[in-house]
Amino acid sequence: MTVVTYRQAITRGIADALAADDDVFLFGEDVARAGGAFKTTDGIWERFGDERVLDTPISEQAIVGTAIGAAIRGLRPLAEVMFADFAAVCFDGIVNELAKYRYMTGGQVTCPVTIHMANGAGTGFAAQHSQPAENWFLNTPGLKIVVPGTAADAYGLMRAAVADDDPVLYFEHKGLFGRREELPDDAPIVPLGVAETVRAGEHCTVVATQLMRHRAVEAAELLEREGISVEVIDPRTLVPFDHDTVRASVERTNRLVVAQEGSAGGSWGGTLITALLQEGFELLDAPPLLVCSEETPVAYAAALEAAWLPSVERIADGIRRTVAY
Amino acid sequence: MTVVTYRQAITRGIADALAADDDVFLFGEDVARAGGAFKTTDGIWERFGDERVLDTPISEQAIVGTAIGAAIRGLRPLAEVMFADFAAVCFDGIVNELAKYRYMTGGQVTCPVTIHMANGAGTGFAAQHSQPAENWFLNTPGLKIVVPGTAADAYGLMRAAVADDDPVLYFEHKGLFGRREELPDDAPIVPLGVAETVRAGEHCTVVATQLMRHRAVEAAELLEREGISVEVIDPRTLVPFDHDTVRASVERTNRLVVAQEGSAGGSWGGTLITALLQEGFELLDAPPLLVCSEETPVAYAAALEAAWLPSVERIADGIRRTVAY
Amino acid sequence: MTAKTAGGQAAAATPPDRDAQLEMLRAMHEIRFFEDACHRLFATGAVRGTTHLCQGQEAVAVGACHALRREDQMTCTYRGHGAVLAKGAPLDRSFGEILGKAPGLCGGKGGSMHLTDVEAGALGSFAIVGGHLPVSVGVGFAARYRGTDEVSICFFGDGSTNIGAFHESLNLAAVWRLPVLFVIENNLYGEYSPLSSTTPIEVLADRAASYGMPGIRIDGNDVLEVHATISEAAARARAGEGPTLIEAMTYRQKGHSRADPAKYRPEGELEAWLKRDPIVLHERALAEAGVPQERLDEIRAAAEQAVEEALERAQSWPDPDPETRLEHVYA
Amino acid sequence: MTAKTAGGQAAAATPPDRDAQLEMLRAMHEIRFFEDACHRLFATGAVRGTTHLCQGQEAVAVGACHALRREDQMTCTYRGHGAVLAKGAPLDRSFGEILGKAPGLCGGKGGSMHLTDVEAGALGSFAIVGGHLPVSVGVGFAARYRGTDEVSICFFGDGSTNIGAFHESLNLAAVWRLPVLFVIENNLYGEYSPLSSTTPIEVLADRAASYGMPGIRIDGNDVLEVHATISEAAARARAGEGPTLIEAMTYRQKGHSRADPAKYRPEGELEAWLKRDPIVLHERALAEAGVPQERLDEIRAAAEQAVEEALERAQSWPDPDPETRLEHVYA
Ligand SMILES: Cc1ncc(C[n+]2csc(CCOP(=O)(O)OP(=O)(O)O)c2C)c(N)n1
Ligand SMILES: Cc1ncc(C[n+]2csc(CCOP(=O)(O)OP(=O)(O)O)c2C)c(N)n1
Ligand SMILES: [Mg+2]
Ligand SMILES: [Mg+2]
Repeated sequence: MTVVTYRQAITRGIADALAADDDVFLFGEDVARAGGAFKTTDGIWERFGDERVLDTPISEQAIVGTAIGAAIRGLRPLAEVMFADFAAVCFDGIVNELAKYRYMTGGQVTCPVTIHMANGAGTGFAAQHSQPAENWFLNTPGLKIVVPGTAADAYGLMRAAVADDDPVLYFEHKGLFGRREELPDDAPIVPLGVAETVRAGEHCTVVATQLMRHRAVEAAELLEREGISVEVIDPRTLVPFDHDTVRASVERTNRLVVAQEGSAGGSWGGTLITALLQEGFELLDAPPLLVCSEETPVAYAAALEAAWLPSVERIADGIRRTVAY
Repeated sequence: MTVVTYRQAITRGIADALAADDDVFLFGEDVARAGGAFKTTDGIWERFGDERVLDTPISEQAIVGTAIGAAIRGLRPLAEVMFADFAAVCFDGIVNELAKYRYMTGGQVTCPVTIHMANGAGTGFAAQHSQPAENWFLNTPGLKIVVPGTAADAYGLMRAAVADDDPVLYFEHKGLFGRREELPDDAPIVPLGVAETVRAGEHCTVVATQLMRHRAVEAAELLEREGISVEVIDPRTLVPFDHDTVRASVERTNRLVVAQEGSAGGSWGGTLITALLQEGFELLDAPPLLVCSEETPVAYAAALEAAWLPSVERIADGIRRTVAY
Repeated sequence: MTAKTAGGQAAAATPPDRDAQLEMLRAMHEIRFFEDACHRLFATGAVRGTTHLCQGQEAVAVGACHALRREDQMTCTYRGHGAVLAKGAPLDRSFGEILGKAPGLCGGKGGSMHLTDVEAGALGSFAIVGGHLPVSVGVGFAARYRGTDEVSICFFGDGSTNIGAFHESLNLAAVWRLPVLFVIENNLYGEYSPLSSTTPIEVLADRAASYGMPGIRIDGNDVLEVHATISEAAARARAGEGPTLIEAMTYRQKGHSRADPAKYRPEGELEAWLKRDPIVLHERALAEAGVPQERLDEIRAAAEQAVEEALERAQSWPDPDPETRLEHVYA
Repeated sequence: MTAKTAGGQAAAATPPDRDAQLEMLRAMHEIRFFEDACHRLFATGAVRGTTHLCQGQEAVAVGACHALRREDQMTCTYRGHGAVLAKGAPLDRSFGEILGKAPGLCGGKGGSMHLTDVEAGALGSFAIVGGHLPVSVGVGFAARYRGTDEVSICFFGDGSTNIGAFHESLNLAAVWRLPVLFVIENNLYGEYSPLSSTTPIEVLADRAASYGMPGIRIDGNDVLEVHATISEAAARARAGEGPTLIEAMTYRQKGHSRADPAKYRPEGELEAWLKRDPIVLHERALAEAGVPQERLDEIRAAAEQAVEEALERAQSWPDPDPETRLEHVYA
């Protein structure tokens, strides 16, 4: 058991994935010699060498396509797209080629590609470097999407992503890189599609990922002092989504709040609420609430950016209103 | 009053937009001499000439960027991206530049860009040419999104889109090109953000766009014979969304079904349901239902593709269950 | 017509022997008959969706694929029937896919634009212009990573050289010196637009200079010239000398897609190219080299029959079970 | 060091007079002091987010923008402070934006990577590599469409020449013969990677050949050479002769961004380039041309003072009202 940062957990996940399977290789812009723009691949090149760890030109379309081509020929590419916002530049490769290749060929190929990218706001990077880009991909069947919020999940989901036979988009949150946590030396693989119940509670179920997961826990602690008992669930994987865990929780609490970074339109929070309602309408004693960002891009100035991200107080307030309903 | 096809209504909208304002120009792949891959720009080049109607190379990134650059310098670019699926190739230009440019500059620029593109399944074009691509853009504030389902809306929304000072993504549905309809010679501009109540009813509100709008109407007619009275609303614009009309309807019917082409994840249907619930939970006497496509890409073979698109029967069935709830 | 614009000076490959040359004739005939049959199927509305045919361009796919090994890997476009067949996909299952039948190559999920036969090394047909170029780079990467001497070949059109993915793919393949052959089938048009209206230069092979790789323009209607060029480029690729850009000049004799009557052609253009029909040219060369006319006729007739029988077989096959629509989204 | 790889034979422009040369010196000093101040602000954590500085590259922005007119239009990258200032943005509001203040150029919404001053013709700084190249094409298009003789200039880095948007933009600008100047600031690195590790050719100006446009490599640390080259290219553009690709060789004296200590530099490289510091070179040239040292010192001191005062002013400004976050999403 050692204390590591979220960033180091990612690095360890990548290293262990490379060590576990010779078919895994890592590539992207400045991932090799420089150890990654966020230092998430620090030391990997030194350990695994030029053949398995490669710097690329600034060519995200080529990166994604190369991953696909290598994958269908038996390799397990682990590609880095530095900021998740840059997934826009290679969006075609991800949604039109990677996601559909297996289906269009009637199952002739598998695409065990992992693309990891840094996500999210709160660090002053402004509109083009701060988006919760996971929401761009929700309407594209064929992709799996993971959103680790802790060091253990960052590690365990990286291992699961690389070992998975389907394309996995792995979003790491920039605001969590420095978070420290204990991580056992033999940290487990975290299976895709299994939520974690972070905190048990009776009055309300709160579902949140990444930065919002931690704020939800803080909100829950705050509310505990007010006598409100909150269950916090981190789905960890958005596709496939662990509906069973959320549903089982709502069966007990009869209330659902989703705390989400990013605006409401086309989001995973809205998707979850809609899905839950299809079968679980009667479970709810109050309207399911989506606490999320306003419908604006992310601004640069600290105060503006801070207001965009749901705060602990806003989450707590949403829970209060839901419980009081 | 003449009878025109949906396709011809688009063409007329484009022609009138060009005639109304010299700052409007039309460009894209094969839009000029060839009159467009779908013939939606037939005769436009002959009428407005080389300077205002331009063929481009196969370079969607350049197309979108050129539209942005021309827009901030005072023009009103009307760009064609042939199949909406190709928006993936220029996704960065749309979501990172076009949508955010005004915001990032603190309002120094406006981007009156319209991008029109052919959308949707049902015509045997397979996975890479059939997507309901409007759902890719819902989580990107700064864009407006229109989805005409009739000739009158195709015309009127084209005019509104081009005249609007914000970026508008205009999706025309491939399955409707041949639909014939009366269109007055002085057909009105259809303002953005105003839904149409296609059909009044008492027992259930059905919201649907494009192909599904027509299927919803068929389902409503079918159910009328069973004594179920269905109100059908076509929002016509997804962003901004006319929540008032939907809400007012649900206030009377107390039931909501969304019939949607495309899978549930990150979709406009899920977004609508979630939004309605935030304030209108008590209005509902039954769970809001999302009738939509399964979580797969679009297959080629007729039977497989047909099963992907919600049928009249599936929509009717959803309404029946909702009303019977 | 060969003009080597850079590099391209590897040792001359041994030319294909007589049998191999006859085999190429057969292959071109099969593609021609296959495409003619598709034309009928779509023109009569027997099949929905769209199709993009390659009559007139057969020598590129056949010359190239016959210069390669079965274990070499190929990607191509929506106009890929010829390439997929040349690489070895069966006629009947190819028809079957276009007809949307269960035993079709992709079980009916792909259709005309996505013919794929991984067993034959036909890794996929892509319908997004430029979409497969980076994929072909990855295929080349995998070959080197795994220490095989497979070559990755990638067919695409002249118009596709203007899209961003073209640039990124050639650049990356060149930096990493990967065994990838980029083959432009320059048929003078991208859809309805002549190249000159979309592209500021004439010789697309010259774009190789931006990547420091050899760029060669050849007569794409001369199957032996294609064969020789690809053989050389493949040898260089296998030797670790990196990618090559090959521009094969050719002509599509039909419209861009099912709906296109190709009215934009200047007068006489089609006729001139029909005189340079790759099958006609190859037959003439074989006749001049002493192959008796009956032998040539036999090959043609056999090809026609094979195609007809394959089509009949495919038409008799069942549609896919609707339940299969839920398969193959995930592994 | 000028090497014209194609075209580029327009008439020689009149060189800037003494006053204009001194004005360029002042402008370079201001940028240098501005960037040094930014370095301090970020290094001490006084500002969040990140920043990309251009010390050592001032001659490109200044030589280019001073060869243009105020009504010419410019787009640039996240490393764009120099370009935006050279185009005429005020020092204080530029600082204000980086500090996230309400009177900042973008009201605090953009920050260091998005400095924009439309009034000055600084149309935008873009943080997605390649994102603004197609925008610059549209700006050139609008100039022609509206019948002005404005020129669109676009600055970007060496590494950016490997991204798809570069290819599409140059191609389209060339087909349409638009008045666009594409200026590569070749500072030898894209982030931490030397150009040779990502790019298979050495002279990036050679890529112009793919678009049939002139490509010119120049000494980007010689402000007068930059000025002369841009003047010529702009004259061609205004005359309807189309775009030009200019590769200005230069060097960034700091790391890639706030966090980068630039350890990847080979020994002696920085020192060699510091000797070719564009300000030092220009001062020397002016001194040799007879400008007294005191005059040069005065200019430097005045620039330093202007920057300091601007920073102080900007620091005194209020933060934006949080309510403004909801403005400017739509028109
Ligand atoms: C990204 C993208 N843009 C546009 C299209 C529509 N489209 C299909 S084929 C084609 C022309 C391609 O021309 P070329 O590369 O010369 O190939 P050819 O069809 O002549 O074989 C176009 C524009 C597409 N499929 N993908
Ligand atoms: C599409 C995209 N990919 C990657 C990045 C991350 N990135 C920011 S700057 C940079 C290097 C750019 O190098 P160059 O073009 O030479 O410009 P320089 O920074 O040297 O001025 C990279 C890779 C980005 N901003 N956008
Ligand atoms: Mg072509
Ligand atoms: Mg650089």
